Amino acid sequence: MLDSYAPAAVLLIITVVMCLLIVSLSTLMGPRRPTHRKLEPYESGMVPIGPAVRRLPVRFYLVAVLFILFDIEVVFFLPWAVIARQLGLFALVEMGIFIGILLLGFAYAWRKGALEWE
Amino acid sequence: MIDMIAPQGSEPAVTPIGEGQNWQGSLDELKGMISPRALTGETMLLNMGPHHPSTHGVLRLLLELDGETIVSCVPDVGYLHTGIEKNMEAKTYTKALVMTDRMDYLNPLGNNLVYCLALEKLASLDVPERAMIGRVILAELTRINSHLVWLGTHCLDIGAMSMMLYCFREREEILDIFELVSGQRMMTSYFRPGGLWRDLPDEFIPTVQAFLDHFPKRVDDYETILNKNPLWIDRTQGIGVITPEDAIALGCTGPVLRASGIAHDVRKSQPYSCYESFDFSVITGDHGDVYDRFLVRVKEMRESIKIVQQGLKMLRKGPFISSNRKFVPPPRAELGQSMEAVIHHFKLWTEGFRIGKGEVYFPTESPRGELGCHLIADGSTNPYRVHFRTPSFVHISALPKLVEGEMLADVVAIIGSIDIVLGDCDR
Amino acid sequence: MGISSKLGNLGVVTTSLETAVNWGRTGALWPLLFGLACCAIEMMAAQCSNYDLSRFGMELNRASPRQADLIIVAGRVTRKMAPVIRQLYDQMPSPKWVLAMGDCASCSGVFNNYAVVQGVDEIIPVDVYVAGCPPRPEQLIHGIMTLHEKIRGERITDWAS
Amino acid sequence: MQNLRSLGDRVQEAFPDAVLDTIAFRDELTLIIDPEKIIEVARFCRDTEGLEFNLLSDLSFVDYYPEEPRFAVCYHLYSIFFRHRLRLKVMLSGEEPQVATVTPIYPAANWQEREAYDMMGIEFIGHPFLKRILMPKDWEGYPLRKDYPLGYEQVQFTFNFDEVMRQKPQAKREKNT
Repeated sequence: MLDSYAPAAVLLIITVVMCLLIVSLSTLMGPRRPTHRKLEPYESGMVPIGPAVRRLPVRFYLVAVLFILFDIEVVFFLPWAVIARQLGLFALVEMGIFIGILLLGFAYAWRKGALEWE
Repeated sequence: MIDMIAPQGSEPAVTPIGEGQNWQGSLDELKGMISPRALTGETMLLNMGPHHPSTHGVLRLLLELDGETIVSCVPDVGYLHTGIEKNMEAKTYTKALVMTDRMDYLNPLGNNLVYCLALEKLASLDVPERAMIGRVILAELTRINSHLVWLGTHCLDIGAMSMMLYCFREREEILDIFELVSGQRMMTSYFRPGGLWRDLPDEFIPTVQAFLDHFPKRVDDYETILNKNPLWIDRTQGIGVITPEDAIALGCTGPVLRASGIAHDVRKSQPYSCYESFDFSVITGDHGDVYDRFLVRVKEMRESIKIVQQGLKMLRKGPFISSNRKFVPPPRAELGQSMEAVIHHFKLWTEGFRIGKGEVYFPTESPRGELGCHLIADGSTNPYRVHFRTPSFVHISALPKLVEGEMLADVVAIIGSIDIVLGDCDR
Repeated sequence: MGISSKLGNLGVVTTSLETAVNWGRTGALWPLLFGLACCAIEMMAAQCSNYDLSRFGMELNRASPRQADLIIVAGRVTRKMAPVIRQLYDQMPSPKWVLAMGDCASCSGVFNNYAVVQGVDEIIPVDVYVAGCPPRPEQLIHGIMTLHEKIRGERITDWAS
Repeated sequence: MQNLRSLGDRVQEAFPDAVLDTIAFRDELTLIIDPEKIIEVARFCRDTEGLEFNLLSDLSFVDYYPEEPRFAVCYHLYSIFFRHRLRLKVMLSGEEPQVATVTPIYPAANWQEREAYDMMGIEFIGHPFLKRILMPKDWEGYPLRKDYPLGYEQVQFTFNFDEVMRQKPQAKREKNT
């Protein structure tokens, strides 16, 4: 049974080897010429103002969390969508409930104004 | 020699704002312009600097950001200041014309036009009919050319990538017309004091007519793509609003002022170079936001097509340059026959012509706004002082009022909508 | 450090490696999105549909110097802009080339005054100069072709010292 | 030209001592104004009924080097409603050219006055942010003055390569830093 996974395994190995090869060769072989100006953060050609690490407003965190939430939701669709036809009506209803709950969450966030920037 | 100005690894010779470790200390010179919250680090100071994909050239905005909204904005220009006005003082009148091409490089014929008109007004030099109409046709074609580059880059900044390719495809046809007429695509220097450098070739009318036949359909395509496009409307409507009073107080002119509802167009209010014999309407918007400025400029392209169409009909055979030998070199053929022609030819090409004492300010309508030339002559062969009133310089000075309170992503749309060219701004 | 110091000169191996690496580099030279003045408009025209720089793998104008290999200085370089260009050049990763587009970048062309640096080679080392004010898109493409030939001729000791 | 002259006379009556001279040349009217009174005249031109010069279209500055009132600042005013144009000219002395700023009346003048300061060293008293705008921050001298050299550089050939290299501004700056 396992041999049906052989091509996937070969592909996995090749990609891992290729990536390691590329990254390691360039770090080992490549010449290092660090200069103060090259290591400076790029700010449209000017000398950067202020420290690179700054206090960010909390709204960015809110947007990020909402994105992760609905992104994971989409991840659950993928395996279901692959075999949705064989699973028949039962799986469809179940996934419908799953989406409904998350839509409720989305409506709540919208009503609460989490999506507005101010 | 290469590392003369800043050898590898050392600081740049000229220290820009914000240099050194205690960056709070180095900002004391911006005292009045940024809010004190920036010094305590509460709001973030960001350089939307000279090298930025969407500043349409080398404009630097020092933005003070509270999250995504902009608290204050300090534009810093001068990164393309090439001292054109000082250089023109060192050249004769005809040679100085070449410098005007490089000022507003999206509207080279417009710059030539304003310099030549100021000079002709100062020296009260007559311009024949054919030259005036030829100038109007080519000035309107430059307006379409400049609006196409504006539309292409404005849409590219907001995300409509394909518009750039459409607009530059049409622009190539206009550049072919300029090349047909003057031999150069952009820096034509085709208008000379007294008229045109050479006569309009015979193929001029059919080529421009061919362009005029299929261009209106292209403008319809642009309008169908953008006018009712919900994405475009969300990104441009209600953003960067400027009231008519603020627009006048800040000196905005051209499409920026007309989009706020004031019908001020120098071609209509103070007609020059026989614009009064053309009939076209002045387009105005009513909200003064980015969307209205877009509509005003696209409709202006249609008006320019109408003007060029009428110009083609009015074009007659005739002299293309004034016959006043004091200012205009005689044609080559005449040199064989008359002695005076040789004298004029020799004097004009070696020393150039002289204009008596006088001071003139001549406004014209460039695609960006009112482009004026303040020319002062003191009787010598070089212009004593040339000062250009350029619309981009004034519109960037009005930028802080447009941008404060908007989101960071909208700054890109607003810069695109006021259609600035940094060569025009810094001269 | 570097290949040649480790492997030494293996004759056919290093030369074929050179041609392979050089060929790879000319395949997709990503220019830095860096337009100063009038030549930038001609550079845009060269990248759009009529003259299409994308045929040479150059359609992606990278805005940040970290991901660019080639900096096309398109326009006049002023005294105020000189340190910025030096900073951008220093912040580009090592295999980098400079193409001075137009008379203003090559020798400041028409502007010989206080405000303009007389040629960008006073600030950064230039590989190819393209004449013209502004150069036609075909001239720019010809300049890029000469840059490709220059890259193909580079030896391994030039960049992997 | 006639109604322009009548405008000039109206300003003359309102400020008899401020308007020093009127020049009509090529259907343009220039009023030479006394530097101390420029704010009142500008406010008068903008707010009175028949004039309404609401757009300051251009503020240009001139250096008449050998003559004594060396600097001149010209305010080109334009009335959008009445469609006429006027130039107010202020002559300033050579040693310390100073004039009051018109930014409170015409905010458009803010940057153009900064450019006048940057290019010719004309001080504008009361300007909110009078700093250099076009030249680098640490530039010495005012480029558009008549006695400022053009900065013309000879063409470098092989025979004069070194001495032209020595005169380059960067070389001078490297020497004294």
